[in-house]
Amino acid sequence: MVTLAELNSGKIPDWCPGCGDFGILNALKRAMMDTGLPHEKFYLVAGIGCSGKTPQWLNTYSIHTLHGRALPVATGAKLANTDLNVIVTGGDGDGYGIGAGHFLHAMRRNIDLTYVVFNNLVYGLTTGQTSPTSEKGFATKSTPFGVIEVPVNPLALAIASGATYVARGYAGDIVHLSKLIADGITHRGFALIDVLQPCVTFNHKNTYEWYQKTVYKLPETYNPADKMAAFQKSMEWGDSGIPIGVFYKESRPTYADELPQLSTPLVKQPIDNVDIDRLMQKMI
Amino acid sequence: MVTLAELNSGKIPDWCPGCGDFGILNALKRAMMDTGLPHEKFYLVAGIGCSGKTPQWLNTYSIHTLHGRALPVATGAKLANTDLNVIVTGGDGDGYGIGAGHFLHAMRRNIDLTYVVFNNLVYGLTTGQTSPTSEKGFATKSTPFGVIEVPVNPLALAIASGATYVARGYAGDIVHLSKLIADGITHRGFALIDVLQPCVTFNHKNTYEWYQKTVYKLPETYNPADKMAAFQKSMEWGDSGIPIGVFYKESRPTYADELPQLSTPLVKQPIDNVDIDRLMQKMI
Amino acid sequence: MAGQADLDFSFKMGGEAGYGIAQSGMIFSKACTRMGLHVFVNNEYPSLIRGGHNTVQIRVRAKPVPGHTETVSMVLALNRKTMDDHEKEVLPGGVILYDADDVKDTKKERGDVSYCHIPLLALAKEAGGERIMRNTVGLGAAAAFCGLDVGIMNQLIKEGLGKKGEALADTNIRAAKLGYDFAAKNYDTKAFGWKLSGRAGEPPKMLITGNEAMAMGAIRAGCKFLAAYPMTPASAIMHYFAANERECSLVMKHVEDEIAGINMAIGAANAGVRAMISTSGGGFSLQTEGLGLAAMTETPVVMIEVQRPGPATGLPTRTEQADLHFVINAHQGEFPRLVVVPGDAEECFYLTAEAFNWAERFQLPVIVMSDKYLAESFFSHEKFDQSRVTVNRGWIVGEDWLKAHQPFKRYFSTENGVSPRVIPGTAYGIHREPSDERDELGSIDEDPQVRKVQVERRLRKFASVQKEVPAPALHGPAGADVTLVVWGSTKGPAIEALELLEKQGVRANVMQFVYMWPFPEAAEGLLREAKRLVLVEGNATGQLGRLIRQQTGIKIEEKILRYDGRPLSAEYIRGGFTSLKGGRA
Amino acid sequence: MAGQADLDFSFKMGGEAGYGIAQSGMIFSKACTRMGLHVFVNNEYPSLIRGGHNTVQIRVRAKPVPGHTETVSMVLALNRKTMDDHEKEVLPGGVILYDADDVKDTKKERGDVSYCHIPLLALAKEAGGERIMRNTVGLGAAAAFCGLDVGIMNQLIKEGLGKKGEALADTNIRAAKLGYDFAAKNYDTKAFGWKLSGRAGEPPKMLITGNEAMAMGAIRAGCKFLAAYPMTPASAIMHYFAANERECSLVMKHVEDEIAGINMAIGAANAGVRAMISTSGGGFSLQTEGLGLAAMTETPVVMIEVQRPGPATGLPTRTEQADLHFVINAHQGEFPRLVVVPGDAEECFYLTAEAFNWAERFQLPVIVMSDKYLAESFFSHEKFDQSRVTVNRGWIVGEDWLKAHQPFKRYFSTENGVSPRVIPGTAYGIHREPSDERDELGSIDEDPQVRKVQVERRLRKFASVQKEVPAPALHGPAGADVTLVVWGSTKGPAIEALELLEKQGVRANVMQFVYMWPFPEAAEGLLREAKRLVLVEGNATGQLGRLIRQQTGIKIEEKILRYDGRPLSAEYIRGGFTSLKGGRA
Ligand SMILES: Cc1ncc(C[n+]2csc(CCOP(=O)(O)OP(=O)(O)O)c2C)c(N)n1
Ligand SMILES: Cc1ncc(C[n+]2csc(CCOP(=O)(O)OP(=O)(O)O)c2C)c(N)n1
Ligand code: SF4
Ligand code: SF4
Ligand SMILES: [Mg+2]
Ligand SMILES: [Mg+2]
Repeated sequence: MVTLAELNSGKIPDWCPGCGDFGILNALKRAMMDTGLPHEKFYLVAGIGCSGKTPQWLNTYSIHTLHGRALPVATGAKLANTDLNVIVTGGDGDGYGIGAGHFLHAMRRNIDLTYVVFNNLVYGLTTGQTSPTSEKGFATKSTPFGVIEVPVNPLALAIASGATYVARGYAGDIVHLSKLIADGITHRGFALIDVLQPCVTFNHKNTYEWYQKTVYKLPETYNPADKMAAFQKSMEWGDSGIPIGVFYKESRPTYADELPQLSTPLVKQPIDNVDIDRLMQKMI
Repeated sequence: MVTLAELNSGKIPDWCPGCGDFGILNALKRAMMDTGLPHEKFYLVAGIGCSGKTPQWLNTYSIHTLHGRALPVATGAKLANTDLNVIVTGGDGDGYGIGAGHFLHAMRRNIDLTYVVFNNLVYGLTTGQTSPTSEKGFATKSTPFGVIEVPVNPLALAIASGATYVARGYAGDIVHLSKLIADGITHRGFALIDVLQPCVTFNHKNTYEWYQKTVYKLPETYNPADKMAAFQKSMEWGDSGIPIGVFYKESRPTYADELPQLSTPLVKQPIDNVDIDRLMQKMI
Repeated sequence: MAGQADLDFSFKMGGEAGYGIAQSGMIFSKACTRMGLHVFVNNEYPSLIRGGHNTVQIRVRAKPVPGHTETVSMVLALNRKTMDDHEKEVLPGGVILYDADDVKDTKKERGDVSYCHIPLLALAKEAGGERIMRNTVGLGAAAAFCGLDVGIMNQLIKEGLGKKGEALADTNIRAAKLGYDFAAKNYDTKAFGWKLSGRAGEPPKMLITGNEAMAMGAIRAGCKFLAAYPMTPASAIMHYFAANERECSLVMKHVEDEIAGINMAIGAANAGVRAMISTSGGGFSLQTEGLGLAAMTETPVVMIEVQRPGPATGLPTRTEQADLHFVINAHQGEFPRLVVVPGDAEECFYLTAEAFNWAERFQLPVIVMSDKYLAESFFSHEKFDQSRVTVNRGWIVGEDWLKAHQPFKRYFSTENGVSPRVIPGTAYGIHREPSDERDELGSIDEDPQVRKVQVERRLRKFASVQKEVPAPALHGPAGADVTLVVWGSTKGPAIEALELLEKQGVRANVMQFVYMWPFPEAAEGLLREAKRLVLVEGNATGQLGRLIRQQTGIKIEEKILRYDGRPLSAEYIRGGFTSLKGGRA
Repeated sequence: MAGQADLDFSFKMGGEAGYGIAQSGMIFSKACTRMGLHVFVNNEYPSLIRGGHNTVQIRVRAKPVPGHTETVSMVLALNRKTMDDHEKEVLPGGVILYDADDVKDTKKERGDVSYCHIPLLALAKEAGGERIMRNTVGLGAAAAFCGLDVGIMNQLIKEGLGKKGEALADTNIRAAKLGYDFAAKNYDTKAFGWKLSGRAGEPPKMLITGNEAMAMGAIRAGCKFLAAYPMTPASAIMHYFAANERECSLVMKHVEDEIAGINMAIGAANAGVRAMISTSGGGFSLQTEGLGLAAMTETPVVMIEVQRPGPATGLPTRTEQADLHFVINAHQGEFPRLVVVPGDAEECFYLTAEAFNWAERFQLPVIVMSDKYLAESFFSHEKFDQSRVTVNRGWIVGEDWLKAHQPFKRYFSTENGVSPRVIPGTAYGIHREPSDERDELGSIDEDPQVRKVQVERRLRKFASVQKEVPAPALHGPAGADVTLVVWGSTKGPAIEALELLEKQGVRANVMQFVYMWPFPEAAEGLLREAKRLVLVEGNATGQLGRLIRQQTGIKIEEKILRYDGRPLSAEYIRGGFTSLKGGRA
């Protein structure tokens, strides 16, 4: 049962003042505490971007990987030690752009990971280029005449790819978000929590004010077991309203569940003297 | 207006006798002829795999690229010369596995390409490992205890990603398939034609016999403009029936349409003496 | 005090990111170039968006400026860290401008330096601005000391803010004036030993970074397609292309990843346009596979690789020269490629432009290397000479030739290794280009003899390139006692170091490697003629030295290396030279 | 005829893919090893699934077999192409078995060779089989000539088809018998000059490929995680791991691409298990970036790179040794890595196992290189000695140590450069591992001094590895007149070439480079002692030669290179030697 004090790395986040990342960091800490899991069993994996710095501000085991490669690293770690609680943080560019392939494949595997995407609809750390979630027409350094392509829809992709927990939160609603993350951590299987995150420096379109007006919570009556409803909801975006909450949820064995050789975590299996005589005998 | 004789490269396909690829090759030739487009304006781009060899058997301009990279190469070629009719061929591993990221992004860009995926639910050329479309439980050299993950759903991904023409054909129905491909070529924007292709050597589950029983054509009454219906249909798979036909279609400007600088194809713009004096003046 | 001809003035501004230091630096620098002076501007900043410690250092001379110096004449400290860290760099007689209300309790240990309080915040507010306008006040104060032309400065403030920013420009101009007046009134600015004065009649100069010069060179050479993904310190190349997409009629595609980048560029080049990518080491790593596709299909692509300290994410915003062997050897197998490394903005322009000719004449990938120091530093330079850039597209055949040469043999084995190429869409030129080994027609062929023919043709092509590759450039006196062997951005600091060494009685010159691969054959002779070789590189292992030994057997025992993420400078080289054993093993 | 001790029998089977040649080859080869004989089996096949021209060549001796020969004693031609292409390879007195009903109108130009028609198809049908059983008939006929133990052969046919295949096995055994009887009856098989006879009391031998030996070595070393993507010629490693997932309690993940592969392996290794990847050059290209992540975080991963001819897709199923400089230099920046290249199946086993110790003791990526010829050829070998493989996990600290050393400094700067490591999940060991440069605690830090400390620590680590790296291996007589300098799979052919050269009066030996990087310091002395150096490599430019010159200044002028996608052989080397100028520059 980790405490806030224990989670603190003692380093002050170097994000821009007012950045939505602060809200996500707080929600994440809160969620980690709420799960009641032991401190040293958390293993954080981050991509590269403003968002990718998250583990630097937390006092947990962590690895800060390459741009777009957090999910494979996390997958390897989880399969090596199923006792770890593996949480992945990264940005929209990191996860839905350069990392899109891994994203799809991790979900259909139902690897037991919690993936928190800091979705600010822009590239922050490289000083403001378009991201795969940027809205059509968005003008940036790399698209001065406006983005041409339609944005990636991470929730629809997740539902189509077999993710078993698909949620969207908002950095401006920490209480709601921390619940989404905590549930994602407890969920057995791949949990996506896409988080709407204002970037106060480079995104002057999708701001706190804008989200405050557009974001609404999925109603109590919404049934997250209904895949088609989830698709439908995932298509909603824009001034007319953006739903947050759990879009889709199902229960399916995780990847590790289907590997009998993981009944003891790999990392705990002795390797000092692996006998291969039978293997050699077969070659004769 | 290209003829069959002109399309023949004079090389005999080295696919296994009975391979579904032959049917696709025939349908492709037929479609190319049906479009009535001039011979030398076709530019074929292929990935690596049995399927990737297709351009070798055709007498058109072509480039055989790297495993998983056909779409970016095709995108570059199309943007360089919008007068070319760019057709992309590749396998399920090539396109939905290693190439999955490019697949998503090419679709949301609505690049004007025709993408024919030879989907045999297995890796052919590397002698039979699981592919991203292999069914759960499928036993292969790389998954002797059966595939654990759920398969990629290329049609659902395409619909979720903004493809503007999403179809599925069957290698065993050349007439139907060639129509799908021809329409894909004529369609302005990204056209996906996923083709069910029996691999007689490595896939003994999804065979001609099996497809003959399961495949059915989308009814006349089906409305390919209805996105939710398309999602719904894309979920159908298995013994109870697999729909083929055009799942989804919409009209949206292509990527090139939104670039005024392409009113003359780049390749035709003179470069002998590009004057940069104004650029330099700005630096002073 | 030295006269105008000997002017050597360095001004460093320091503070947190997001406080307009870069913009003020630009205004100051451009004002200097418009005055007819030469400048060199380098900046140091960490990998974050706001906060942290950022500096811009502007060096001004009446003659060309090869690089920065480790000392400065004036510091504008917008925060305490600037004062603490850079106090020691100030030359005797120099000035430190700071706001005593902000920067408190500092040691002020230098007796030979003036610490001049300027109420930056108060004056900014007085002008009607906010905290963010402190730097403008500082700019005004600085002008009072060094004699920067205030009219030009004000003009630049206006230009920077445009029509819509007129009111804001006025406020800024007011703020600058308040700073100027305060300094002039409270300090003996006349006594300041460095004075800028306009040099009328001087040709106008551009203020341009290595990145911009490369992008411009590419555009001049007719490059119509750039596929890029943001990555410091290469991003400005994509930004420059993007900004000029319509004006110059070209396409800059921000791709999903660097793998898509190289493959799109190959597609575009294969379809017949001049195409390139720009990235840093991490992105180049991802493009390693694509490089081989370009080589195998013999598609001419240009790749710009801007180095930063590695491995992995490393120090994203700092500088290093440690990717040489990586770039020369990337990808499996053996095939021709050309690697060229400019040393300053001028070379960035001309060599990038020329890269497209190499690529098309020999139908191979050309890699132009740079590094953060070269890529993001500003150089002052007259407009480039467009007539020095010509376009040579190599052996592209058209319909008539094709009709006379049927069937078209795309990979025909010629003496110099270069085969005829055709633009897809051309009648009679239809052929296939596989990434597998293939025969002359482009049909996949595994026959050992076919393989041998194609391998040997590629080797001949490499030899043809090697024959043409220019020798290393020599700077400084011939027959010197010491030869500094350098590459890339170390050129400027090394050339300047010659003067410092001269003062110590050491007659030295510089051998700058520009074309790295194929290794220039003339290099061995030049190296053997040199009396004493000293390797100077921005890495920890001496990569150029390793390459030289590999190609010539010559081992350079004496090395001056820097690998702390910071650029080499003339002083660093002098210091390094002084601590060499001096013997030649 | 030579006696049993001098037995040197090579049997080549050729035909289209999909006609069971590989299986027949295995039966023949295993029958030999069970008879107590030594074999070496290599195969040539194109990149397609059915059809094409495939051969399996089995060489049998009473003593270990270092490689294949360019000549054979017997050919089984299942199609005309086999006859046409390989007729010339048959030794005088040799035999070509073929079905005259299938293989018509061939030239049969050799007067010193017996062309023996065997009605393969007719007999296969007579046995109750189909066209696909022709090779079994041929196997029987071959046995009649060379004396292969028919009982063992039949036993192997049964084992191969298992319980469910009993009926099929009977048909096959019948087919083989018909072939045997036909040959015995119609030809003077007794006169055939090569006779295999059992060597009772010989220890049982495995028939094992380089790929399998590597996989086995990894499993013995406790590797629990392989992340791989199919790629010829490395795929068999993943297949072997996959087949043994449950029996050996490990995870083989068929990943979405090689990028995921290296990153998953890093994740697994970082979490504390021994982990690896296996791929060929194209996949390694994609893993170039990940390699640097392993280096920066100091995560021990083992990477197996199996070479094939490049660039790009190249010749997917052929052999070459042309990735050396690529592997040594892949990724931006400078950091320690270890590159080791086994030369035969035995070395594949022990060196791969040892690779994990290097990786964990020095916390760095270790790359084990192979090539198609080594990876897919079968070697006969006694069971490996398990006691020669020990597990050394290096400096992993536990709770008690951690309690006494708070805060935990993951990147503490030690003398040998190796820092303490902890398995995530351990109490008191919490820390961060960024891919950015960082301080001892794992906090991102851009300070120049911090950078310098970490760079220098990594350099010291590299030096520590270099100190331990074994010298090149020497084979053959000391002080020989000629030294063949080789690496990897060329070991066997080169060692055998010594005998051929000896016969020509040339006293030669072999210097085999095994540890390539860090370059073994002892190598220079050995090279300088040699009287005449001749480089022998499977590439077009002499990559090892280039490395040697880079590290020692020694230029090896004389080279025997092969780059047609086919492996070097003793005869090829002899031939190459004969055409050398012979002088030493
Ligand atoms: C291979 C590679 N390419 C590019 C980069 C440069 N890079 C660093 S962060 C980043 C994008 C960040 O955007 P996002 O993932 O949305 O994160 P944010 O900063 O917005 O949180 C890029 C392109 C890199 N580190 N590695
Ligand atoms: C980077 C890279 N990795 C692996 C390979 C090896 N490879 C060639 S084809 C192929 C898979 C083929 O499967 P698929 O795309 O489904 O095509 P199919 O052969 O089934 O038509 C693989 C893995 C390669 N060529 N390049
Ligand atoms: S750039 Fe944007 S995302 Fe990055 S720290 Fe600043 S506000 Fe946050
Ligand atoms: S392996 Fe399968 S896909 Fe490939 S050619 Fe044979 S049948 Fe077709
Ligand atoms: Mg972002
Ligand atoms: Mg397939």
